[in-house]
Formats: sequence, C-alpha cells, structure tokens
Amino acid sequence: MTDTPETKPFEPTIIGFTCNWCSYRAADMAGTARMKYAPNVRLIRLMCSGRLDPTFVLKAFAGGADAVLISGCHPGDCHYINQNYKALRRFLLMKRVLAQMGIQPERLKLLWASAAEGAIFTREINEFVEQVRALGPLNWNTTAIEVHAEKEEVPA
Amino acid sequence: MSKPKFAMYWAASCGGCEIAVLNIHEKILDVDAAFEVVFWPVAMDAKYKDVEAMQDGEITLCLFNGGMRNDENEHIAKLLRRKSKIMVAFGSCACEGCIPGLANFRPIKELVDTAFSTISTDNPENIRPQTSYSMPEGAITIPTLNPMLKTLDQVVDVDYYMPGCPPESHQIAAVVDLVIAALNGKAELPPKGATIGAGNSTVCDECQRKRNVKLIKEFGRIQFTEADPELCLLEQGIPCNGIATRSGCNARCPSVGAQCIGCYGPAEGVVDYGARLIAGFASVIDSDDPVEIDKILDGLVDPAGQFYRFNLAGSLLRASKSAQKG
Amino acid sequence: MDKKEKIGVYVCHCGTNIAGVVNVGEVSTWAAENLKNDGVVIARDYKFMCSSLGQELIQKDIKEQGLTRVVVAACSPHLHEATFRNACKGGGLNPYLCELVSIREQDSWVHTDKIAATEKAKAILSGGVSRVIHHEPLEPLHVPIHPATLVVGGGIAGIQAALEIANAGFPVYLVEREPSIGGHMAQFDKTFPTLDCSACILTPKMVDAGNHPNITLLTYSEVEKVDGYVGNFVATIRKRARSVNEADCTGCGICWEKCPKKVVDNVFEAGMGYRKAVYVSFPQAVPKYPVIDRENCTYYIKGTCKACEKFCPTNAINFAQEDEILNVQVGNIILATGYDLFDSRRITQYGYGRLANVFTSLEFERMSNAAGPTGGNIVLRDGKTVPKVVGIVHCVGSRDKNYNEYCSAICCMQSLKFAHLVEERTGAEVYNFYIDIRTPGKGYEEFYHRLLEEGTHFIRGKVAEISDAARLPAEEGKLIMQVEDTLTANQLRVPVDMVILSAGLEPRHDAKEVANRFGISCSADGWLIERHPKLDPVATVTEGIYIAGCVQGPKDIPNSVAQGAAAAARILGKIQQKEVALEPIRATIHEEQCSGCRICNNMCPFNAILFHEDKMVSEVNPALCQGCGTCVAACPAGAISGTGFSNEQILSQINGLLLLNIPKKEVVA
Amino acid sequence: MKEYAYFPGCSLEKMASSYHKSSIETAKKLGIKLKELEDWNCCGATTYFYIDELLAYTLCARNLAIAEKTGLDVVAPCSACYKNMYFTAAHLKKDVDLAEHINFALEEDDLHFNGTVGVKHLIEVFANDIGPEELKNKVTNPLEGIRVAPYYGCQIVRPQKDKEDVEQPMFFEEMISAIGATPVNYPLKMRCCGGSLIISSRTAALGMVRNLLQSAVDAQATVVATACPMCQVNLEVYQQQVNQEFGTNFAVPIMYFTQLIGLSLEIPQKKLGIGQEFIAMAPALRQVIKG
Amino acid sequence: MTDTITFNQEISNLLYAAEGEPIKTCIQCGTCSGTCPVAPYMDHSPRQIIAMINQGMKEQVLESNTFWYCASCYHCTVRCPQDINITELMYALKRYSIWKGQHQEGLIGPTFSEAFVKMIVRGGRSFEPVLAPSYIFSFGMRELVLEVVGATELLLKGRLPIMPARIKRLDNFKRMIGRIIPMGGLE
Repeated sequence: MTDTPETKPFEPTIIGFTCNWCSYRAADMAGTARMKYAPNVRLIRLMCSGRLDPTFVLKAFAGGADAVLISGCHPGDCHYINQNYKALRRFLLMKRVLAQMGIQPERLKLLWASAAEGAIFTREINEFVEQVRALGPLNWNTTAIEVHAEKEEVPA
Repeated sequence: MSKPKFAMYWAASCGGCEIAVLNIHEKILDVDAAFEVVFWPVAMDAKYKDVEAMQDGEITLCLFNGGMRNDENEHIAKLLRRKSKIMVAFGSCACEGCIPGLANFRPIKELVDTAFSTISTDNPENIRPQTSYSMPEGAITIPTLNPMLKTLDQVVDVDYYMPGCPPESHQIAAVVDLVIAALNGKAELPPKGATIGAGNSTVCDECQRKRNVKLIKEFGRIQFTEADPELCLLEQGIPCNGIATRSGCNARCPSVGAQCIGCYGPAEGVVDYGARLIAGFASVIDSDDPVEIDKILDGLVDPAGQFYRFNLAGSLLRASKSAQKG
Repeated sequence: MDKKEKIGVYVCHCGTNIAGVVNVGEVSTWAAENLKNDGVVIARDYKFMCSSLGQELIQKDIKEQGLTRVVVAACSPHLHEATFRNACKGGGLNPYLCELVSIREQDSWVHTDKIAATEKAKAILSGGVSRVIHHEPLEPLHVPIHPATLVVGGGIAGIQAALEIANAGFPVYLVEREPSIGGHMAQFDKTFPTLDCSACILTPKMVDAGNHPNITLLTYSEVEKVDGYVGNFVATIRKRARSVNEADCTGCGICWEKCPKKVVDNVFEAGMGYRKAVYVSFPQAVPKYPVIDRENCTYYIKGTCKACEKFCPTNAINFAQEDEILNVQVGNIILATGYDLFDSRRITQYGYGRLANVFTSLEFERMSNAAGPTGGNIVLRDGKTVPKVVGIVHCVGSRDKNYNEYCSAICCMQSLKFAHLVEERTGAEVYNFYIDIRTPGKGYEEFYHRLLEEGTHFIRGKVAEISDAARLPAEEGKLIMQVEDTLTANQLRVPVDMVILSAGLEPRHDAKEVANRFGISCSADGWLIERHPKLDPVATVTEGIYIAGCVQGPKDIPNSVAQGAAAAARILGKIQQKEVALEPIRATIHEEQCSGCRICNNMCPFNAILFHEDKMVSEVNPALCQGCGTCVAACPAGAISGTGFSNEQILSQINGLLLLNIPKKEVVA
Repeated sequence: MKEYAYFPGCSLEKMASSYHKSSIETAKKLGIKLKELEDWNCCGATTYFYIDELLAYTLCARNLAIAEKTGLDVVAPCSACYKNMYFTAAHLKKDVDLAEHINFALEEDDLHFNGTVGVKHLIEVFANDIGPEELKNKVTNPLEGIRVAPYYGCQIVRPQKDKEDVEQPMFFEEMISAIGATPVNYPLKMRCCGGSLIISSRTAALGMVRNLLQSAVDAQATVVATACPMCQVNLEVYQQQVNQEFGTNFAVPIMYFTQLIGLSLEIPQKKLGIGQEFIAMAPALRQVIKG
Repeated sequence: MTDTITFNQEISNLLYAAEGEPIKTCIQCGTCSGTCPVAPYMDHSPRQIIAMINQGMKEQVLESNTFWYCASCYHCTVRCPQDINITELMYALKRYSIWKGQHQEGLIGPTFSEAFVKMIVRGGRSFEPVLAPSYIFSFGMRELVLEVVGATELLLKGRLPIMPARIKRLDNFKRMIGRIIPMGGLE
C-alpha cells in the first residue's frame, strides 16, 4: 500500500502533544543535552495532557499525520495533581474508536516523560518513528477535505 | 407580482423529512400562501428539465434533504444550488450524513454485496446492477454510487443548516414563519452558514432529569437497565448522547426514558461531534487504573457507531479507511 | 476572521546554534512567500533575536509596518517567551499577541540532517503563524493578597519562616502536630560541622516564635482542610484537646512530677526514655503547657486518679476539654512538615531490634544528649558498659533500590559527627563503613579531614550483615560486621561492641494526603514537588503555596533554614504587592451554551468549577483555575473555552504543522 | 485430600532415598498425596545453567509440561530442583519467544508448556497447606527437649520470589516448635553450605560446612534439620573430611525435616529411611522416640 | 553505536533471560563481596569482577576462578542495592568461558559441568559414579582416599546407585534436546 516512490524510504509525519511541565521540558532537555532523534515528530505544547481534546487527534489524522503522540507527566507527578489520568481515560477510549475507523491503534501512542527524562523521550520517539514507518503511510483520504474546490459558484 | 418560489428535494434519505414538513399541519397553508411550490418530487409531479429551464437563483427557498450517495444526487444538488437563492441543508442527512452515512464504515462493494446477495435477497445468478444497460430501445442508465456518502455542504455551498432526524415540526413551523416574515421585510434572516430551527446548547439543557457529578463504574445498555425515571441517564451508566447533541428537540427521547442518540448533531461551534462524546464519556469514568478503565469501556459496545451514528459523513474523518479505499 | 492580521516572522540564527543546522535564510524567505495568505507581511532572519538589537527590530516593525501579530522562531518558550512578549509590549503590541516557536531545542539541537531540519523548521514556523492569528490580547489577572500566612510544621524550617514573616510585621499562624515546636532539631545534641549545641541555637528561636506578637502558635494541632486560592485561602485547623487550660497553666511542672503513669517516649526520646501521661515533650518545650496523653492517662482508662488535677496549683487541668476547630484566613501557605526516619528494622540483616547493641542515629542522638535518657553517656543497652569499638554504617536505607534510591544527604556528615562524639566521650575506636563520603557544604570537607586526623577508621564498603556469630575467640560476645573493604578487596569481619545505623530520611508517612489536602503533588519518592528544581525550589505549581525544609527532600539544617527564609521572602514580596498577577491562561464557561450536564464538575482538582443549581449552569472561578484546560477538552457541548490554548489556536496550529504534507498527500489521493 | 505432582529429583532416587521415603510417608500421614511425576527427567541442577541456559530451561519445561497434563501443581523436595523449575516457569510465562522456542522442542515428546502449573517446595506445602497448628494437633509423640537447628539453605527462599522475608524467615522454626522440639536460633541458618562446590571447589565447600556446623554446635543443637538433599549430603557425608581438614570433631546428625516430623507422628523409623545416615541419630533423640 | 561489541555487552547479552538491572549500573559498594560466603577463596571478589567487566578486562576475568567458585546461593543478589542479578552474571560467565573454551588451568568446574551435562543428555537423569572420572584425578592422594572411603560407605548404606538411571522416552528426550542444540554439540 506504499504510495511513496521506492527511491526514498517512507518518512512518517507525526504530531506530538506535550504538556508544558514534564514532557515539553523533557524535549527541551533532550535538546540542551544535544541528544539526537528522528525529525519526524512535530510538537504542540499544551499546558497539560488533560487539555488534549480528541478533536486534535482526529484533526491531525484527517490532516495527513501518520501517527499521533500524546505525552504528559508520569502518573502521580502531574503538575495539576491528576489530570494526566483524565488524558489516559480519553486515550483508551480514542484507541477503540480509531480502530473502528481503520486506524491502527499503534498509530496513537501515550508516553509519560518527566522533565528529567530527555533520554527516555528521545528513545521512545525513535522507537515510535520506526514503528510507524513499519506500519506504512496512513494516507487519510484528504481529497474530500478540499471540498471548496469542487463547489459551484453561487450566483451573485 | 408572482410569489417567491419554493423547492424541496430528497437525495439519499428516508422521506421522513417530507413527512415532518407536512406535520406542520395548517401552517402548510401559509407555505402555500406565501410560496409557489415549483419543485417537490414527493408532493407534486415535476421534471428535472423544468428546473434546468429556470433562471439561476429563480427559486427563493430550497429545502434540500438527504446525503450525496450517487452522481444523480450531486447533479441535482448542484442544479438546485444554481437555481436557488436560499439553500437549506434540511435534516440530519443533508447536514451530516445521518443513517445513510453509516455506510461510510464499510467499502461500497461490501454494501452492494450485502444488498444483493444476502439470504433475504432472491438473486440466484447473483446479479449486480449495471450503471448502464443497452436494450433495443437504447441504453438505460442508473446513477453511479459514490465510494463515500458526502454531506450536502461537501458538494455545494449551503446557506443554512436545519438539523434533526427529522427536524421537529414546531421548529420547521418557526423557520417557515421567519422566512415569510423576512420576505416581507418584517424580520432579519440569520447570517449565512447559521444553524436554524435548533438551540445552541445541548439536549441536557432542555432535559428535565435531575443531575449530579457523574462517576461511572459501569456502562449498561438501556434495554438491560432498570433506569430511575427522575435521574440523568448517563449518571446511571446509560450512554446517552444528550450531553453533546444540539438542543432544539425538547429532549424528546430522554423525557420518555430513552437515551438520546444524537440526531440533532453537534452543538454550536463544535468541530467534531464524536470527539465531544469521546471526551464526555471518558470524563465520567471513575477509575485511574488502565485495566479497570478498559473493563468499564467494554460496556460501550461499538463506540464509533454510538458516537457517529448520525455524524460520520460530516465528521473530521468522514469515513473509515476501508470505505475510502472503496 | 474578517479583518486580515499583519504578521511579522522572525527567524533566529542563535549564532550557529540554529543556523548551523537549519537554513534560516531559506526558512524566512519560504515564510514570506508561502505564508502570505495567512497574513505574513514581513519575514526576517537575524543573528540573535533575543539581543537588544533583535528586540528593537521587532518593535520597529510593529511601529512602522503596523504588525498585529509576531512570531519568533528561536529557542524554547521556557527560555525567552517572556523576553519577546516584553519586546512586543515595548513596541505597543499586547504581549500575548506574540508566539515563540522552538526551532532550537526541538530542531537544530536534536537533528543532524540539515534538509530535514530545515523542512521541520518551516513546519514548526507555519504552525506558529496559523496559531498566532487566533491569539487574543490578554491582561494578567490581579487578585488581592491577605496579609496573614499559614506555616505548617514547627521544625527549624517552619520556625525560621514564621519569624522572618512576623518580624516583617505580618501575622503568622504556626501549626505543629506535636505538643511543642522544635522538630527533629530539638532532639539533636550537637550540630555538624561546628558542633555547637543544638538546643543552644534552637531554643532562642523557639522562644521568639512563642512570644512573638505576630505569631499565633497552634501546637498539638493539624490542618484538616484548605479552601480558596492564592491571596485568599481558608484553612480549617483542628486544635486537639490538651486537657489543660492554657490560660491558667503556668507550666510549673507539678502535674507531670506527680503523675504516677510512666510511658515509653517513642517520639522525642526515640523509645530510649520515659515520660509521664501528662507531659511536655522536653524541658525547653514551647509552649510550656503540658498535654495529657489520653491513650495512657489512668483517668481516661480507669476513670480514677486525677493526681494532676489534685496537685495543680492553678486548677488548669480540664479533663472535659474538647477539640477546637478554627477557620483562619491567610494569603499564603508554607508547608514545612519535615521527614520521618527510615525504619532500620526493614533491613533485617543489620539486626536492629534483634541485636541489642545496634542503635539508630536518632537513638544515638538522644543518648549523646546531656538532657537525654543516659545523661549524655554513650553506653550499651545495659545502660552502663562503655563501648570499646563502635561501627557506624552509612547509607542505611538510602541509595538502595530495595528501600530508597535517593541519597539522604545528611547521613555522611551525621556519621562523621557521631564518630567524633564517640571518640571524644569514650575514646573508643570507631569504624565508618561508607560507599562514598559526601561532604558538600561549608566546612564539611574540613570536618571530614579533622576526623581523618583524629584517627577514625574509614572502610569503603557497604556492610553486608551484622551478626553475633563468633567464629574466632576475638569475636566472642561482639557484634561482627561483615563487609568487603573495597579498596583492598578483602572480606573483613570487624568485631565491635556497638553499631550505629545512620538511617536515611523518608517522606512523612502521610506526605501524600498532605499534598492532596493542599492541592500540590508528590514525586514518586513521596517528597513534595517544587515548581522548578533549580530556579524555583520553594514555590509549588499551586500559586500561594510554598515548601521549605525536608518536606521537599533530604536536607541539613543550614539548607532548611535557608529554604524557610527563602519561602518567607517570596511571600513577603507577594504581601507587599498587595495583589498578585496571574497568567491569564484560564478556562471560561459560556453560560448560554452550557447545558449544565455537569461533566466538567469532576474534572477540576482545584475545585475551580462550581455548579449553579438555580441557573443550571457551571461556572469557572478564574482565581482558582490553574489553566490546565482539562475541562475545556472535556466539555461535550464545546461550551468551555481556554484562553491562550483555545481550540482555534491548537487546530490551526495542527493545520500549519501539516501544511507541507498536504501536497504530498494530494499526489497520493 | 490434597494432591500434588511429586518431582523427586535424581538425588532422591538413591543418594537421598531416606528423604524420598520420609517425604511420602509423612505427607500421607498428614493427608497429602504425592503422586510421582511420570517419566520425569533431571532438572539440570545448577550445573546445567553453566553450559546452556536454553537447554536448562528445556529440561525443566519438560517436567512442568508433564505435570500440566496431570493438572496438579509440582512439588519438589530438593531446593535446587524447586528453584530451577519455579524460575523456569516464571521466565517462560514472561518471555513468549523463549516459551515458543522451547515448546517447539517439547513437541518431540508430545508436550506443551502453557504456564498453568504452579511450583512448590515440599516444605512450603507442609508450612502452608498443613501449617503449624494442624501439624501440632496431629503430633502424637512430641520431640520434647530436642534442640533442632533449622537449616534453610539457599534456594528455598532465594532468589526472592515476591515480597517474602529472605533474611529472617521463621516458618521452619514454627514447624519445629509444632512437633514439640526446640528450634535453636543460630546466625548462619540462612548461610550457604557450599553444596554445589563440594566437587569443584572442595576446600571452599569444606570451610563453609565447618562454619555452619560450628554455628549450630555453639547454639547447642542436638540435630540439624534440612529441607534439601544437597545440603544434607554435604553437611553429613563430608563431616569426616571437615574434621580432618580443620582438626575439629564434629558429629552432628543431619536429618531431613520430614524424618523429624515422621518421628513425631510415630511413623516407624525404617519407613523414614533412618539407618542410612553416616552419623548415628543423637542419643537424646533416641530417648524421646517410641518404637 | 559502535560496531565492535564490548565485553560488557557480550556478557549482558548472555543475561537476556535474567531479571535485574544492567551490570554497568554497579556502584561498587561491595555488598555482594561482603555477603559472599566463598569470597575469601576467590581470586577476585564479585564486585571486582563486575568492575573488571565494565573495564573490558576480558582475559583477566576469564582467568579468574571467581565465577567457578560461585555457589549460586543468591545471597548477593537479594541484597544488591542496585538490583543487579549477580548470581545470573556468574552463570553467564561460566557459559561464556566454556563456550570460548577459555578458563583457569586445573579447575574442576568446567570439566565436571560438561561431564554432567553429557550424562543428562545421554540418560536424562543424574548418575553419580559416572561423574567421578571427571574430577577424581585432579585430587591429591589424601582427598582421593577420603573420597573412596566416602563413596564405599555411601554404597554400603545403599545410597549409591549401581545402574545408571534412565528415563523411559529417551529417544523423544534426545530429539527434544536436538531441537535446542544440534546433537553432538556436546558429545
């Protein structure tokens, strides 16, 4: 099902949501420590993994992302006491819905990373990128989304 | 001077919308008084060529119901769009796909197979309809199915949306009044793109049931639950879509003890209806333990079906992967 | 959006930090061409955007080009968001209309492939541009600060904090669980490295705290509940019944003299000594009023005795006294609840509790204390024999995955102190068994050298086991400490008379409940989490709640005092401002859209969401809201919006990030 | 009556036949049926892990698979067998690839390991399934005044399986008290006897035996009780050599806990395999036992 | 990522099935060596061996008798503050040294183990007398005498088997082992 030319391997695009306190700082830490990871992940900073609206995930997939990463503080370490558990509940329900929509649940990853875990963050991202590369492109049919192209002009 | 022209058309839909319109009782006379009905296949005989013959924008008000299932639907949608000043996506099918939109879960081939080769179908040679068939008299053609069902606004530009499966008659009546008043310069039409004939909040807003903070340890199906008639259904573990479904129906279902199934679609400004339900239902789960949470979630049989029953075609994802591949 | 925004884009080289990997020139020209439709009117790249010149560049463009939005692609927002917001402010643009996206920490520093990194930079930038369009001008929130402060925990950290604030002229409530303030420090004999007597330096502070007009001392009390938010907390405090009327009591001491009931003192004397059923924790206790311990008092058990009452010259004894519940209003709170000592029984192979002459550090502190159970004589359990050889075990329960993984920080110095005291008082030979000697503190290393000169033996090796299994005549009747001297790789069996276990520090057994009660969080270890491990060590993520001393992690006295003072300073600053400015990242519920379904009601751990039964709608209290956005994501009606992180902002950012993919995908489709 | 798949292990066939006999007899008397595992093979001992871990796992897996057929949990009287089989089961349950590989091998013998079987040491069964209370009630001839040194050895408690006390367990003592004898508290009850070294590193092993016996003697033990053939043989058969080596004169009877329990239940000595030992039963003990 | 795999990695790989933390996390506290009942007889204490492995001192490690002297009593393992599975490490070293055929001269351990394993592979069960030759010759005269005395006494007490033990389905058993390592791998 690969639509990308054989010449270069498929490079997945991954949208990552990080919380302001732990995982985003973990990413910062990976940077400050000059750790290296695959350039396929593009991060969006939220204040807390609890802010993660399922709409964001659907939007990312519909918009052409091959996978989505959700990351927050370790359970018990949430800077808002326990909001990451709420993210966990949504995550588990979302996986089920995505599966029914034909999006392999492996394309949605939940990662707990503390501000000190730049190394873990790096490793996990690399693993995830490999995992998604193995799954191949998602190619969500976005033609339908550029609807306005097809639309007829309304009379003045 | 001649009366403003009125049209109503059904694409992929069940006809319930037409009945709902007739259900406005004597108000239908006002419609007749105020409008000249030029095109309404269910109610009167009319030919496409009559419409084609009209001036662009000649029809003042077009209530279009049904989704875009085949090329004929799309053709007429585009035609009526051209001929109409006000194009209203009328009813859940036109607005968000509705039940016909559920087809977007499966590849179109499977659907056809189900339709033409299930035990209930007498089709020994296992024939499939051809889009065109030549006979001595000439070729007969029938419309080609789209791989995915689309909503009206995915094909043409829509002025107003009127949700509901079908829209509540009292809402239709209200809208009719409004349009008539507007035509006589006695009222302002709402801004283009607005949802009319419905509220901005959700069903809970109109629901009379008592409600507290919701902490669910188990989801149950309504047919297996002895529900408290006074208390919020979701609070009792019954997956009621009322929390996310647009108000306007006076909480018809919950008020008679049935869970809301979401025919009025998302509330004002919501991007994806299902996402709201995912968030809402996940939020009432009373557990932090992944294993237990999964156990609780097992109580929601077919979550996608539950969340996108009326909204799949209008949702962000629009159709399952297999349906997209056709 | 009806009116088109004018967006300025600034790509930073950060010297070679970014430009070394990302082709910044290409990025800015790309933005200028491809993001026109989003409203980008100007795109520049510059060596150091954070420099004053870089900032002026932005301000100039705001003025001359009439920019309405600014996007800076540089380092992490955690580093320079404030800088560029202020730059915009200086340029006359609302600071919140600026967006800083990170192409350093998240791009140039973590990638090597220049092309990929440059592409990623474009994506990140376009994400920022799409996002900034939906930014709204915001103003920080201001809430008034109540001048009073609640200090929980009357150890040295709490006392220090209380005094600092009280001396500055503001009221303080100092709450202590035990009958007297003083904490662990009051139990110690000497303090390292200077060896001055603990009581001599602590008692004056305790007395000051006790007499201070601005300090309300609430001992034998506990905080049960905290409501409200920074500037306006209301704390519910249970003042347990002392069975003594403080107004009448003179602390003369006759009651505990006459009390016939002896009780083993497991708290202050660490089980080494006794107290009466009516008692003060120790002679210098503050306040001086005793308490009757109802579990052990004969009257409460049998209904007779009342000796204390009979003899009390001022009739201060009041058996009928009941717990009091007080509600105090405060603007800020300091948690200084301290630590518990690691229970050495858990390490069975060290034999504590089984082998009589194995002591814990706290037991030894009491033993070496002149006011302690042995009058300061260092003797074996029999109470008379003076040890000739003493072994001190470091890292007991610390640096050990089987117990606590962290280093307890104070054990090395404490052990050195013990070694010195033992040699000084008994002339015994002392063996220190250590893994590493850690003496990071003023005068600490010098103290270590002093011990080396005094001839203390240092054996580098974690003690494997302590037994009474004599193998050689020389081992008869001794405790044998089996250990590898890792420096010579010999397995040693060291016979000693006394073993001191330098037990580590643990979070209070109820640390988690306390944390929850005050709405802050614990680390996996159980220590309370500070706002920033380096740059904000005494604040917590909950505005107005601070931590000081061992509650935040193992600490010695100087550091605890420093933190107490630091927390006080932070609070004084707040009080002086009269009001506090809060980041305007808040959730708002739109009443007309809220259906009152109450889904959001259990989403907020800060109780910021209240439900109005009358109007059947929920509402967010902006001062309580911490801005996590969980309720925003949860609302099924989409009736809650979150400033700074609105749906529009995030969704458009997603679009922006994926901008480069769309063509690729269209080919596919 | 509770039933177990009983895995005697090689040494119980001959070297420790008295352990075999006494186990069967006492268990029966206490209402526990030990059904010998059909066509069992060597557990691989510790030695086997020296050569090939995979092979060692396979050997244990075969026994476990045979047991699974019977639907009974395995009980082993030998600590080494017990430890090997327990951890093999644990590892195979965790490591699916390993399990797959080994099941492939097991096919040759029409066997398959599913991970349903539990593994217990005989002394666990006595301590938990019967328990000191019930044992006490069944005892007809309490061994009053006999000072017994409980020797746990290594692999019953170590490596740690769950959160159990690996430094100072007490279940052995409780059992000894239950049969009316006095458990002596001696510091080396958990210390290794060097059994696995007796061949390969004789001097080291003898030194360890010496320390152990010394410690027991210092605590005035009349007899040392073991729960492992390796330990028993090591401590008993090599006492002579220890005496030679270190000029000591130990003559400490080393008995299986099952033999002591058997005596307290008045099972005839013959049935308990008494008479095969190197060091004659302590006179003190002779006096208290009837028959 | 270096192409040449270090000694540490080699050993770590052999520990694949073992629980516990990687040996590189050792803090050299000496608990293992302090605990070890055999340590006094070892060339290097367990702690030293770990240090040596981490230093890549392959030759010296293989030359050491340490791991052959490990009685696998697991005492170090349960006490290690870093959760390193030291006993399994010793097993790994034994396997490695046999695999490489590289070990200290005059050790009985290696030969004995191989003899033992061959025996099991042949018979499926242990049969003590078979083992004697694998070590007896390395004994001094006095030990030899004692050993014989001990053995005869065992025999008299009916505690030594005369006939080697065999399992019934020996063929299956051998084929089973064949699937793990090609037969003759040890023969």
